[in-house]
Amino acid sequence: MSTEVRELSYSQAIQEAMAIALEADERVVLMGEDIGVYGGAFQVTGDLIERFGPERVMDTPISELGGAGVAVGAAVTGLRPIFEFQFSDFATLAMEQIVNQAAKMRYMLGGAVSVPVVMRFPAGSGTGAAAQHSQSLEAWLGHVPGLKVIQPATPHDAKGMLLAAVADPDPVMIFEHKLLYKMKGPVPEGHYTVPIGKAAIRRSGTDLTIVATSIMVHKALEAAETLAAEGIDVEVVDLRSIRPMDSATIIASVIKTHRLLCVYEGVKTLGIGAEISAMIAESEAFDRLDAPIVRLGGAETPIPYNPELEKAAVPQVPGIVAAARDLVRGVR
Amino acid sequence: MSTEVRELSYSQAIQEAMAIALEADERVVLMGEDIGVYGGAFQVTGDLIERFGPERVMDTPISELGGAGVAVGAAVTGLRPIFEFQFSDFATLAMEQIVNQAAKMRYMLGGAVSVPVVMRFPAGSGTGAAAQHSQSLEAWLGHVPGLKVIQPATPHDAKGMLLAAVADPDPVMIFEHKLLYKMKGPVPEGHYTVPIGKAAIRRSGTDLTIVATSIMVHKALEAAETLAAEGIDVEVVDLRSIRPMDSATIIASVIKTHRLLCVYEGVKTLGIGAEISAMIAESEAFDRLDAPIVRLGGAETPIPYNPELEKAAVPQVPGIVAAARDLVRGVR
Amino acid sequence: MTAPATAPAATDSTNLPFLYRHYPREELLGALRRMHLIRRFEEAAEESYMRGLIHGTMHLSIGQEASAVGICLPLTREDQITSTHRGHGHCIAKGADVSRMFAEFFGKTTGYCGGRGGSMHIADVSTGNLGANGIVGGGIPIAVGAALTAKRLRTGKVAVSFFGDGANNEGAFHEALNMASVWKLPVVFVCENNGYGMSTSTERSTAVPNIADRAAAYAMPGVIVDGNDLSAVAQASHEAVERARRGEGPSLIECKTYRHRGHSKSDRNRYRTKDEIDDWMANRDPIARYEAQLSEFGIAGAAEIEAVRLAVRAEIDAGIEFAKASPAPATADLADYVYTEQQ
Amino acid sequence: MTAPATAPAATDSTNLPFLYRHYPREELLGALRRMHLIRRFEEAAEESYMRGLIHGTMHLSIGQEASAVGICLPLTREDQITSTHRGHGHCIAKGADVSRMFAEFFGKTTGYCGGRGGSMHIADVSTGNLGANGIVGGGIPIAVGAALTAKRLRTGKVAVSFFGDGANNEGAFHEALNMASVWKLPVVFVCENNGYGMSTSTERSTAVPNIADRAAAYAMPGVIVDGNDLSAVAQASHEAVERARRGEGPSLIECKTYRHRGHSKSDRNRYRTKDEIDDWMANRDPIARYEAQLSEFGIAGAAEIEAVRLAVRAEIDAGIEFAKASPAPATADLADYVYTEQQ
Ligand SMILES: Cc1ncc(C[n+]2csc(CCOP(=O)(O)OP(=O)(O)O)c2C)c(N)n1
Ligand SMILES: Cc1ncc(C[n+]2csc(CCOP(=O)(O)OP(=O)(O)O)c2C)c(N)n1
Ligand SMILES: [Mg+2]
Ligand SMILES: [Mg+2]
Repeated sequence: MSTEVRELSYSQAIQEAMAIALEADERVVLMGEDIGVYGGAFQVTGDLIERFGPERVMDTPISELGGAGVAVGAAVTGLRPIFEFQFSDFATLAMEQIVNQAAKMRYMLGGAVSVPVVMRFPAGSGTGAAAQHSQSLEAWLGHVPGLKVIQPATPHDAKGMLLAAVADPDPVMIFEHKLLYKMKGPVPEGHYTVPIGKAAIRRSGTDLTIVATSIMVHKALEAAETLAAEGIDVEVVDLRSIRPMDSATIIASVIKTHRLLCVYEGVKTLGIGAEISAMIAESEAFDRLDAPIVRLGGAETPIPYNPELEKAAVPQVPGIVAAARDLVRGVR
Repeated sequence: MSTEVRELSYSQAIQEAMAIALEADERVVLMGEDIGVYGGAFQVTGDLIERFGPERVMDTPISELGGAGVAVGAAVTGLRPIFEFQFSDFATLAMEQIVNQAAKMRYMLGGAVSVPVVMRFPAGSGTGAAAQHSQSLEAWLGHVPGLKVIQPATPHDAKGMLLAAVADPDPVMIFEHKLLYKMKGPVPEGHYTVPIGKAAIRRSGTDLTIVATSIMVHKALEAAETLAAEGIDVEVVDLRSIRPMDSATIIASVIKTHRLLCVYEGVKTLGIGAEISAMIAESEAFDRLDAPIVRLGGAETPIPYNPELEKAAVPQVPGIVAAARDLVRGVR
Repeated sequence: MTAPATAPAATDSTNLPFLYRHYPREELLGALRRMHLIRRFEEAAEESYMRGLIHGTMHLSIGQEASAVGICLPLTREDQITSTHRGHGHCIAKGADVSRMFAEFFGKTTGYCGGRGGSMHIADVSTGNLGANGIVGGGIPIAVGAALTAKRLRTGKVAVSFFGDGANNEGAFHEALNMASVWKLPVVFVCENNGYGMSTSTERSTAVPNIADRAAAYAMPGVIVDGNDLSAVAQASHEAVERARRGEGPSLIECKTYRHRGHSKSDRNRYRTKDEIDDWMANRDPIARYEAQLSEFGIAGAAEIEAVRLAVRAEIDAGIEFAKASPAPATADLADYVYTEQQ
Repeated sequence: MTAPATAPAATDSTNLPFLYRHYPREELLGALRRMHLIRRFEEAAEESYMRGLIHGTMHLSIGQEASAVGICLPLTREDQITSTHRGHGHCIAKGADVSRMFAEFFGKTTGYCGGRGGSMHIADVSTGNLGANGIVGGGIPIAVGAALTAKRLRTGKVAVSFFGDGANNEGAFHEALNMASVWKLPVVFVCENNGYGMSTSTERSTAVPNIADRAAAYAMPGVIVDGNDLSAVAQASHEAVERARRGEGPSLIECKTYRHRGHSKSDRNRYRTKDEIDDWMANRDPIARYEAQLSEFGIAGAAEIEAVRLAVRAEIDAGIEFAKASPAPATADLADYVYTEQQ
């Protein structure tokens, strides 16, 4: 199909998904700080306000807790808000509404309501914005039953998963790595969905499984090319969905390769890789492991401002190559 | 020593620690909602206001974010505040100050300040207070570099670790399980500290290591008695400190027993047990494992109100016994 | 309180307080019934708690019934409220069935929340109650969201958010009231000021003497009413609800009231005097005051009031029986309702 | 702007604005120097950014210098401030050394934060600046905490919290101002109202026309000043700081001002007109206004002002050289400063 080859950036893909949702359903509204005429801090909403007006593309005051709460209340009563945090770090102000209200309301009320809210969290480091604008807090929300938590890694998935999120009756949290916004990739036109809860095998291989999230998928694929040249055949799994997690795909891959490396940007301790590792260590894949499970995660530090330190604080391609090589060659 | 046999409840032990700290250092102040004449929602501050007055034992308005921020600002400028969240669930309102400010301020300022604040979080289920008053969110804070995060399981440790926390120049977060408050145990008189960052072996054994946190330590010890009667010899490790985590003690135990079961009340996915499991799976203990690493954590649900459901939502002794038995007997 | 033997005719209705001018007799008696139902419901819940039929904790609104009932009087069933930890009264005032409330407190499947929520999450979405809330101030932004839906989808609904004096110091209060005002949303903020947030008096917690003094900071009307005077509350609510329905934006109503009981089941009552409590109970009880007015204005005499009391008592007893007889959820169903079943 | 050839003698000093009555000539020139230093620092930082010497983003306060300098005039070195993402001016006004600020922006070990913080966390604790803040409103409760320390330890210090108009809609603002008032703490809240929170005008974000209108909700004085008039700002600050030092509690000062540049390096300036910007730049520039006053009141003529400018330029150039020559941190030191070294 000719439409398959069209390329969009990750942010354009999200914008297109939002436009489709706004067009299709008058209940959909966008909310967030400076998403109107400014177009969003990362220009993801762009000019949508011109097409849909300020009643559908709502600038909120700088009130993350209240704004998230308004989105939750609106979702419970009939709207389908897509709420943008300007940076995921500011969600620290709104955890109450996300975790105590959105995630639990259906349960606490015995099924009497659903909370179809979508929240978008621009996340991650690499922009030189230092410790309070660079965090990767997806593990927190992944720990919370009642939420669905996703991390699309490609423009294709960003669009399809956002459209799946809008259609989902439950609260869906989308972590978008800021460095992906400009990345281009093929994006089909029109409406389509990519299911929440399914991982994707981005490269198949036999020697080692790398499960990576978000931007780390691309770094892992780059590392896999280097490793291929050394004769190491890596399978790269794009996790895509943290809650629910597609254990079956990961287990099957590890049963095939006998080795697992988890690569993620969030702080290593208690990050996504901890869960993947633990899930495998209690699964039927455990007996098939030929090597320890290794995690490459963010450093145990806040994200520093200095660009060299900043790079050193999260996994990079050479580190992935080295860790994979050691794992396959049996170096401890 | 005769003082060693004196028994106090967990909450009395904390209160005694606070009294010692208030007595010893005029910079120490207590802050929190209803910690004055009310004595705290769980009567932990009790009558301290009568001894130290309302300037040292400060009732705050119901303003968790602002209150935590005031404590952080006070700590940076010379006080040593001990801030009580009435329930740990309300910390969702204050994550901004805890995570963006307290945890990162020293780093962001290149070491120019320290933030000697102590925060106390009454946590956990079992009181029939339902989903918004029963969470175990310690994994969130354990994921945050710059914080120290502890979970004392006994009155002795509650006092000694709180005194260590007050002396610590960095922010220390203390998770106290509400069901422990009434539990009694030996508590030495006077000032002593229990170091932050050290696990404790509560029972030594050869067949299986159970690493448990907080109230689960006691359930694990109870399970160990049952298992002993069946000829299964369990080693019980009380984690005590989440960040920093005492990997060495856990690794040594697993190298000895070849099997690991993690028991914790927080939601299983991305909870404390995920980190313990993953840490072992990438350690030198990996090759010594004779069985998969099993986690018993909280259910993937909010905490329900109904008491039977509430019990079913977190690990209980029979479940621990069964999981341990299966692990040792090799049942999958 | 004794009513005159024969109720005097309300000759000049223009001199009567708002309530009596505005509502027909059966609605006035309905309001009386709901006030008694709240009172008796909470007394019965307290007894059940003492007898071990209910676990956890609960926050009783005994003494605050006029506020819940008066505010809800001008609301339709479609209008929506968000409530608080002290939310039994709001739930009943909005029209919930006490049987299903008891069932919830008893942790049964027939409860409004299937036994998952309990007292602190009591709700009846079918009568517009989006739920009590365990988080002080947590419901305020949610009500603003409900008002946003009403405005965007032009449903004509009004949202009402109940909260306490303590809640007014939460950031959520500030952020929500500001947004509601900037967006001119159809929402009414109702502060039930019972003088204390748990043990902390408003004087020790709040920089201004009245919560309504803060309305000006959000450019909305702020009115203070005697929260134990049903008519005064109903009038303030009527005006605020009409304003909201006309599209003129939010209002803040402060109902000055008092809780007779402790904050929750664990209160040693150290922060207020017995005299203060006794005074409110003896001289400002909202039900006694309303009954006196009903008599005075010739709407209901002692016999009719007694009939309401008896009917309420029967309704409560039947509710408890229903709750007792209902099944508890199976532990196998623990994970129900975490997510919406998808097709 | 041209100064009169001979500066007229300030004959009747009682008719002069506050600033000129209150501060000796060298302090007035010091204030001029600091305003120029801020302006030139930010221009140079902008140039360095364009030339790739600085990465990340930055928020320039060009046009707001009178607010930073005027507020800090009555403060001692020991008094403490918390600042914002737009914090370079506050840092310089409080006494920081521009060399170490540039070094920080260049990510060097000699920077105030050892290269870990950058523009958004610029701080100089030694001169009482507890730091810029990447979180809008994040510094407000921290300043209240500093004031609590001052009160409890009786240090006599005053805390000042700078924040923007956008920040006033954060819950942190509400909670912090309320606590400061209830506890009568020595803190001054300074809202630098430049008309916009990023792209959102105060009119679209804030229910009241002036931020100071909210002071009443916290029972504290709220004053509005022309934030581009150094004397007016200094006077308001003087009064609030003295009040705080006397133990009478907090105040809120709203400085009406304007930023000449975009919000940050990524601003397309779609939300305000070129006319509006030009008007503020041409007619209300705080430095030009101050220089005109200095001339008018005979404090400094064109030559003296030019000397200040030149000295500032040299200081900036030297600062950049220092920063360039300084070493970058080693990646091996990534984890320094996460925790305090323990004995
Ligand atoms: C965010 C939050 N903080 C604290 C509490 C604990 N708490 C429950 S009710 C209450 C007092 C609330 O006071 P008020 O708003 O005046 O309501 P009232 O209880 O008087 O009806 C407190 C502190 C809570 N549930 N949520
Ligand atoms: C909690 C939080 N929300 C949003 C942002 C993003 N942000 C940075 S500055 C800014 C505008 C702040 O406006 P104002 O307080 O008026 O300060 P100004 O930029 O005008 O100086 C926004 C929205 C942030 N840094 N922190
Ligand atoms: Mg109250
Ligand atoms: Mg501004």
